[in-house]
Amino acid sequence: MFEAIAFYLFAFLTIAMFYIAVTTSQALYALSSLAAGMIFISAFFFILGADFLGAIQIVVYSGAVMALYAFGMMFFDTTRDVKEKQGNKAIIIGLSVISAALVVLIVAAPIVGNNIEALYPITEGAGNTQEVGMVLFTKYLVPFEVAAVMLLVAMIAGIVLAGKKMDLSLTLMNEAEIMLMKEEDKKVLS
Amino acid sequence: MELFLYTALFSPLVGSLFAALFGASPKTKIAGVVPSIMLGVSLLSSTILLVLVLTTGHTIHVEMMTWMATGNLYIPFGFVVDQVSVTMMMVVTLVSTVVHVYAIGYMDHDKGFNRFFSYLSAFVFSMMILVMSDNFAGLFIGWEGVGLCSWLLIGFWYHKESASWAANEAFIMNRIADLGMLIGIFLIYWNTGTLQYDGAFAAMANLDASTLTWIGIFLFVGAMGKSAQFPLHTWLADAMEGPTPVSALIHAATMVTAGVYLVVRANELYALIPHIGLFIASLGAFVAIFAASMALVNRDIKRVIAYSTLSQLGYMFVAAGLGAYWVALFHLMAHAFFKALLFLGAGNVMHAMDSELDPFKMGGLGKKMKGTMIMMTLASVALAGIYPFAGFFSKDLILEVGFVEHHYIIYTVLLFTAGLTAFYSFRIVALIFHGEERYKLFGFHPHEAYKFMLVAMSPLLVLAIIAGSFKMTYFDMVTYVLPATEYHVHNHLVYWIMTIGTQLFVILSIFYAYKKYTSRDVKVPDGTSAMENSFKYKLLINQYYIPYFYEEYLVKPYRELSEIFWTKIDQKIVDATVDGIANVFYQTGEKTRVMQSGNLSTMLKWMVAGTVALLSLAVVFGLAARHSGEIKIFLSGLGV
Amino acid sequence: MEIGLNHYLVLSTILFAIGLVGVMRRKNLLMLFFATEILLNAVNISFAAISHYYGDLTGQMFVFFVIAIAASEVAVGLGLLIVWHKKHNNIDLDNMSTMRG
Amino acid sequence: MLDHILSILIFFPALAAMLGFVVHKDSMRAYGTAVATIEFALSLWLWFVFDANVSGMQFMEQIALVPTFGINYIVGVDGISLFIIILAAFFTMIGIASLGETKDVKNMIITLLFLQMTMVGVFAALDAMVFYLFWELSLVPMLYIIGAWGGPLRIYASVKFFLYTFAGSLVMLVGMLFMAYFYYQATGEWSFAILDWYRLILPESFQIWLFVAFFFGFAIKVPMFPFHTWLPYAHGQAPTIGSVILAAILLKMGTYAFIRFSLPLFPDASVYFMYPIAILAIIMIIYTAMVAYAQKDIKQVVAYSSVSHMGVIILGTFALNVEGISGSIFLMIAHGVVSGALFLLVGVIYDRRHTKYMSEFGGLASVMPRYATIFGLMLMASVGLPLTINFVGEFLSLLGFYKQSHILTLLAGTAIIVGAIYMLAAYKKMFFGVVTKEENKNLPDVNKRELIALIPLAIITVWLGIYPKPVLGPINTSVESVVGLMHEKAITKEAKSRIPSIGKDIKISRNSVEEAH
Amino acid sequence: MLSAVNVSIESLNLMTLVPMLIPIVGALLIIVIELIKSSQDKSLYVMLSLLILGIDFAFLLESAGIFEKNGTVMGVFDVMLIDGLAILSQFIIVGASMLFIPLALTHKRFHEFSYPEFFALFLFMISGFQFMVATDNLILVFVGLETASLALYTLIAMHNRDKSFEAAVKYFTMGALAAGFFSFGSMIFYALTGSVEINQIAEVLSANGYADIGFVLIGVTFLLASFGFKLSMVPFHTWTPDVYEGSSAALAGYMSIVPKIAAFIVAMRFFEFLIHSGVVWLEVILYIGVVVTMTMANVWALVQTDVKRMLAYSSISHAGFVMAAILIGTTQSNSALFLYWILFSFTNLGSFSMLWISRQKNLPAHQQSDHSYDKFAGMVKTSPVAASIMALFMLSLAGLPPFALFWGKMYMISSAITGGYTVLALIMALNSAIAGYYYLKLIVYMFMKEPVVENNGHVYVANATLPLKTIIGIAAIGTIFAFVAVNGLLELITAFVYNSGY
Repeated sequence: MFEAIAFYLFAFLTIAMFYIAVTTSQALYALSSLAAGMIFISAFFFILGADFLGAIQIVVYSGAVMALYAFGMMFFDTTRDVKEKQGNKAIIIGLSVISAALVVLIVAAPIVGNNIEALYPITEGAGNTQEVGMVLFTKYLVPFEVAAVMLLVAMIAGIVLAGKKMDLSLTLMNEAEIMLMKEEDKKVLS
Repeated sequence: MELFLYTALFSPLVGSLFAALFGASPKTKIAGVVPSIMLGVSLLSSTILLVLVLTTGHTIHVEMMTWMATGNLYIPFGFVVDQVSVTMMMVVTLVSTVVHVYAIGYMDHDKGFNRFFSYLSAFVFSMMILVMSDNFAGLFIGWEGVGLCSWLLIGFWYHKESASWAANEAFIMNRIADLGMLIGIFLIYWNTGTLQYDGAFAAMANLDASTLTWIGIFLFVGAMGKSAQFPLHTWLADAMEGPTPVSALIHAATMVTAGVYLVVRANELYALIPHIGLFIASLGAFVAIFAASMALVNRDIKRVIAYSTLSQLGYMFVAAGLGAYWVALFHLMAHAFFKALLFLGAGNVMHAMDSELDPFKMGGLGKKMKGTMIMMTLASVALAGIYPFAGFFSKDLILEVGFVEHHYIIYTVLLFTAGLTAFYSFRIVALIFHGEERYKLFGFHPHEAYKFMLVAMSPLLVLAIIAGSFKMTYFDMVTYVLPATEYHVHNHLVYWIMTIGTQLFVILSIFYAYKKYTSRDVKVPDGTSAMENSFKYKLLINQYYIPYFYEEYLVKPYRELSEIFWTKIDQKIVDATVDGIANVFYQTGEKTRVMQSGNLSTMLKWMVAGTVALLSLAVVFGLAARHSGEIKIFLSGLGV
Repeated sequence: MEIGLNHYLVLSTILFAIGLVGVMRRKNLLMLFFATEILLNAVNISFAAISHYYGDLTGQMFVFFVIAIAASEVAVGLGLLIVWHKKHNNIDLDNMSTMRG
Repeated sequence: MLDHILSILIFFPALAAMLGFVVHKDSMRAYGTAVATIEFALSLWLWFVFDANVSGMQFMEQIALVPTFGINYIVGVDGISLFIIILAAFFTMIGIASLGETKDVKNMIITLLFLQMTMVGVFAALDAMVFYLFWELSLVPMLYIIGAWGGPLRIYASVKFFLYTFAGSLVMLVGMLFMAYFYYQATGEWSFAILDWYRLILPESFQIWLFVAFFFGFAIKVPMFPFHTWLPYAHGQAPTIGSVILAAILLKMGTYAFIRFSLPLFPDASVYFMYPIAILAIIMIIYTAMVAYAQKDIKQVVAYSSVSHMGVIILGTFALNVEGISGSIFLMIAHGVVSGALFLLVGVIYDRRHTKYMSEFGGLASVMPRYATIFGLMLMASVGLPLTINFVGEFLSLLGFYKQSHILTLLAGTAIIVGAIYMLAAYKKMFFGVVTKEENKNLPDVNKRELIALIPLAIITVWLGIYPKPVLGPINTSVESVVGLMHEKAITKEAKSRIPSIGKDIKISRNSVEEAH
Repeated sequence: MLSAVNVSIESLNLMTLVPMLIPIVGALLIIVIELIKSSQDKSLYVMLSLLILGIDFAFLLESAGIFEKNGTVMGVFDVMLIDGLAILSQFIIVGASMLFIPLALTHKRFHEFSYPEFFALFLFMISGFQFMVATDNLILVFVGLETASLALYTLIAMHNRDKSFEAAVKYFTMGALAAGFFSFGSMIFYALTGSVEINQIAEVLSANGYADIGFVLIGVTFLLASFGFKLSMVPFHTWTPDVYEGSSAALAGYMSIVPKIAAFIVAMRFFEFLIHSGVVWLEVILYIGVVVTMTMANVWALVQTDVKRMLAYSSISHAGFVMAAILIGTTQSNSALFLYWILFSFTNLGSFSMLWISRQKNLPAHQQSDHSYDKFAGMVKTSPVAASIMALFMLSLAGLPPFALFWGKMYMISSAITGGYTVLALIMALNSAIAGYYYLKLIVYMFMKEPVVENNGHVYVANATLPLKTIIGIAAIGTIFAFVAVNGLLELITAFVYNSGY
């Protein structure tokens, strides 16, 4: 019973939050409600016994990602009212309603595959984090490492893209200008 | 003997090529003399062959080389000199020699002198191939060859629009007939397996009647074109645009008789299908009177003679159609002589009158041109068939054939035509040589032709007079190969009544013509007289409106249809379809490229839309999955 | 009233649809990125739920990696936005249609 | 050397073209002429060593290309292809020799040499893929020639030419792949070798579909009505040399392919489609002849006349007997010579006046008598006068088809009438009458360079018209074996009766798709 | 309590990781070098990358040898899957990358090559793609995909001009949406089968006889949408032309080959079993998708005025063409896919490289884009060799024998015929004809038009350096003499594909 109440409560909250996040014209509202929605989602994780994920969700999303976005908002100065020209709303609403309806229609039907054997069963008695760690560092070792590479890539990408070096474009300058710049650069260095 | 055969055949070619060497250079006498000599050589060889055939009765058959050989088809260049072909050879070489010599004078002042002789000799060569070939394919070579030379010669004065038009008309009309001929040849090949005369005719005896009938019809269609039989006759009168020697040689003596020759050559075939023969005869009779009627009023000497030729060809076809092949051939020969003479005479007149052709503008020329007058008069007499001239023996014989074969209608028609023939011949003679000297009104200064031209014509004159006397010799000779049927009216009384009656009728016609056209009342018609406005006259002078009909209902529609085919169908439908298909793609691209608006939001919407579309399909299919059995059947029915 | 897997799936789908709405209607790129986060998060709920109901950890693994991916995307996405913003002083995607056709 | 003579014939021009990039452009004409002459000499040598009594392929060569998939470089020559190869070499030679003043003469000659490689390759190929390769490759040089040296609409014309043919041949490619698949099913091996395919007996329904697929490729190339509309544009816009080669050789690829592929591979389908195709051919003959009559541009007249004549060739091919097929092959050569010559002649006047409208001329016979004479000769050849080269072909083609249908042959025979109509009308417009235009009064007659090209053609026109045996003999030998093969392979009664049996013994090992299953 | 895990190192088959690790190590090496001594010339990095890729290629050869001997190898807890498909596609990925990387050595300076990070990211990207193809675990696929994609977005943006940012943002945003779709699709399959490994999914689904066909279809739909995005199937293709136009020509050429082959492999692994199990819907959808993609892309390419955009659409069309292989799903068709793609790599990289060497810094006067058709008008007059090579690539793309792509096309159409898809074969053939038009258009401009833009011909080789010319030469030789290699390739590919069970 508790589970049901919690589910419906958080379901309502997440839906509401995310709805606000995609409809409001205030960027700040959107960001806040997004962050709230993320936190509410972590609640589901806790309900579902995925404590580790719940923690990660809060830390990564509500912490890191939201911080990044907040920084971005400040940078872009989008705290003000954001004006968005809307084209044909009917298309948007139509498409999303249809897709939602269709998926819900099918998903609401019970899944038959209930007799599925768990490949990596949740072991009784062990904590969620432990279990996750176990699987993560055996079976999912390679993806984990690749994910590390991915984060590295993202980091390099972020640094490069946001870096000052991008301000001047060698692509657009002609050769003479580049040479000149190099000369000046050397002077500065020496 | 083969040597003579080849000499007879190829010396005109040598002459032609020789003249062709000078084709582009200014006039040189030699370009006329050498071909004439070569023709003389050819004539000589032909004569030797004639003598040989006459005396020994042997025929010569040679095969020079293979022409086409594929599958079962085998066509050689083979030549045969038998009684029939040697007759034709004689006629051809003789008349052409005369014409060549004559033309040296006639074409004296023409820029295209050299070219002319080249063409003329080439024509003779083609004609020789036509008559000497031993198979239908070879015949066809000659057949088309003479067509080509005729085209060249009719259009000889190509700067004249009418001449080139007439040349093309002649060629195309002949082509129509040639198609018939070609089909006939195909039929012969596929039914007999060969195109050699001897083989093919031997095999024909075993063929069923309908096949033979078709063969007969198609071959005759070919003959109709070349011999200008109705309805393919219009080209002949227009062909008079060519130089007069050409008319004499091609359009009187030789080429136009090729049709008759073909029928005679194929006598074994036509003997098997008498109903076609009767048709040929009937058509011949019709053409005889039809052409004669047009000759009555025409105001162009050459055209009158051309119609006369047409009419006489009709006679020949009557004879050939009725099975009297030797008679046809005999008339062909006789006709060649006097008709060529007539034409050459007309040529002299034209020469004298600066190419004026309207006899009403002449009159009284006899004083200036005695020689010509005599020759033309005699030729006309021969044409009219007065005893003892050649025409009497050959033409009256045809009347007899008609009578003996009990085709009285044909007989009557021919008899009447004989009268008309006499009338129009002497109408011309009278208008040209007698009566008032109307030419003075028009400022002409007529003069007689060169002597040598007259001399050159004289052999023809002689033959026109005496050819009839060879009748029996000739009969003996050709009946080696042709059915030897004597046509005699057995009842002497009837015979005499007929002969004398005919003679009288003809003479009366002559006198009437003479009387009517030597009178002082003859004026240059100016379109005002009652006669000129009568329907009959208009009908005749307009050639029964047949050329008009052809122009309006065949030529014009053809031209217009061509135009429609090109502009409407080819461009607007066929090509436009192709371009249209290409355009559909291009336009689709142009219309739908807005999908790529460059706006990210639109792109995302497209992506979602695509997913939603797939989802809808998935749901439809998912729902339908319950009926999957039926659906599979349906889809496999679609072939997916 | 037992909360079954289907409840979570429906919820997840609804959230996903909301994310789609956001993706389609947002013109401000930053806020568009919010919507893509919603998409991923919506799926995460399902994964966790399935994992829970099957008693299988794979779903949780997937969620883990999705979170990592989302975080990386944010970094790169923001980097791109910053460059764009530096040059154009806006992040409105309607201004971003020099290439078309 | 003899073992590789075909490969040498194919690749020598291409190699020479490569080397030609180095040659200075002033000497290019001489270089091109020399190369083409050598090539022509080689082709004559091929004729000399060719054994006319052998009906099969000679000088076969085989090199594995993609053996896994059954694609091999196989070339060979028989009586059917021999003369077209010679003709191709010949026309390239006189084409280059008589090339008028053009821009970028170097590019032109290099392109022509490449074109020659593809032409020879098409006719020598005995592997369907190699055939297809050269077939498609031949489009490129032609595209360039039309597109770069053509008239005002050249780009439209060249692209249309390329795409139209390309589309058709892709359908043909599908057909070939199908054929190979059937062969694979029957034997368990992939093969694109035509001689292997000959041994395959297909059920009639398969034959019909494959025939249709091949037909698209061939019919567009020929071009058959209603796929012919690219041709007038291509001809109308192409430079003289382009038109000459297009008309003389490239069009023949289609008709040649009919004989090489469609007939022996699908005898039953050939019989099945005989009448429809004959009707198309007749439409081609009459309709295009009438369209030709309506033209104002002399080159278009000749172009449409090509289509008309190709109709006769098609008709002869689908006579399905030795006479007809031999005739159609001969007519291919004949038409090549004559239409090539006609295009050269049109080029002569175009070089002088830069117009092709007949109304611009008139009375040329007196200004340019030699020109008029040669034109007249070619015109007469074109209308099929006996003792010219065309007549032999037309006569045999029509004769052959007469066996199949009387009435259709009668209709087709109108070719000799309608052909005469447009040709004579055109000749009259150009050459007869009086010279009215001032520009025409002093036109120079044909010069030596042009005569180099025209005289040999005139000689061939007459020579082969009088004595076709040297060419007709080898053709006949090979055609007999083709017809024999068809008769042997035919399944349906109808086909057996339509295709005559040849007395000679022809052995084919029967591989049928059904047997394999 | 959890029990300790005992794994022997041998059973992990760490060898399977080596080809992916090499680029990663290489990338790290580059970063380290940059740390130690910055502002090195780009040629150092280019050659370093080339060497690393060369080593990688050598190891791939090694794995190929192992595959020939032992067949498919699973490694590292069965996450890695080294089968013929993986090896072949890695060959393409690494090979194409080796052809790409020297293109950085342009005559003119472009922004991205001034970064050592460019090369590091490039190598990371390669390893990402390698992971993507060498596994059947959707998680690893996803992570590999994102690694590669994120690097790629950055590489595009690093070209540093407006269009490239725009391109990167568009690509990125749509990529994010596609990632959402991917995870949603995976979720559905996970819900259905409790697994994210394709083998397992296939087993479970066939075990219960596709009882939940509705769910399967939903899952397929979302996965199709995400692969459709990667493979630029219509209507998920909209990014392609813009991104190609925005990025440098060299990278565009690269993008038309490498990311797609990776996506193809995953699609092949995933859809093949579905099609074989008779999911008719998928067959129908793929059929429609293939036909629409081929045709519409061709149709849009017809109307382009910029050569690069035209090539973009053309590569969409080619991708649609190749997608047919997955629809047909026979060994022959799958082999055809590889054959086609290898030959396509040469040709397409060649043609984009030709654009690359003619790249100018500033737009020519009166022109809207870098490579408008007008720019190439009359090219044969000023630089005939370049024009001929470009024409060669165009003809090859159009499928003219004997040039490279013809063999691929031919084999592909043949596989359609063999697989019973006759109508599809015809549509493919006719699409090649439509495509002929726009390839021809460029040839027409180059060879038959008079120059519109004033230039002295230098513009066509503005960027040319020896390395670039070498690459183009290799591509040209590969294109011309493909027929020599086709047999060997075909044997190899067929053996690999067949032994991998496809």
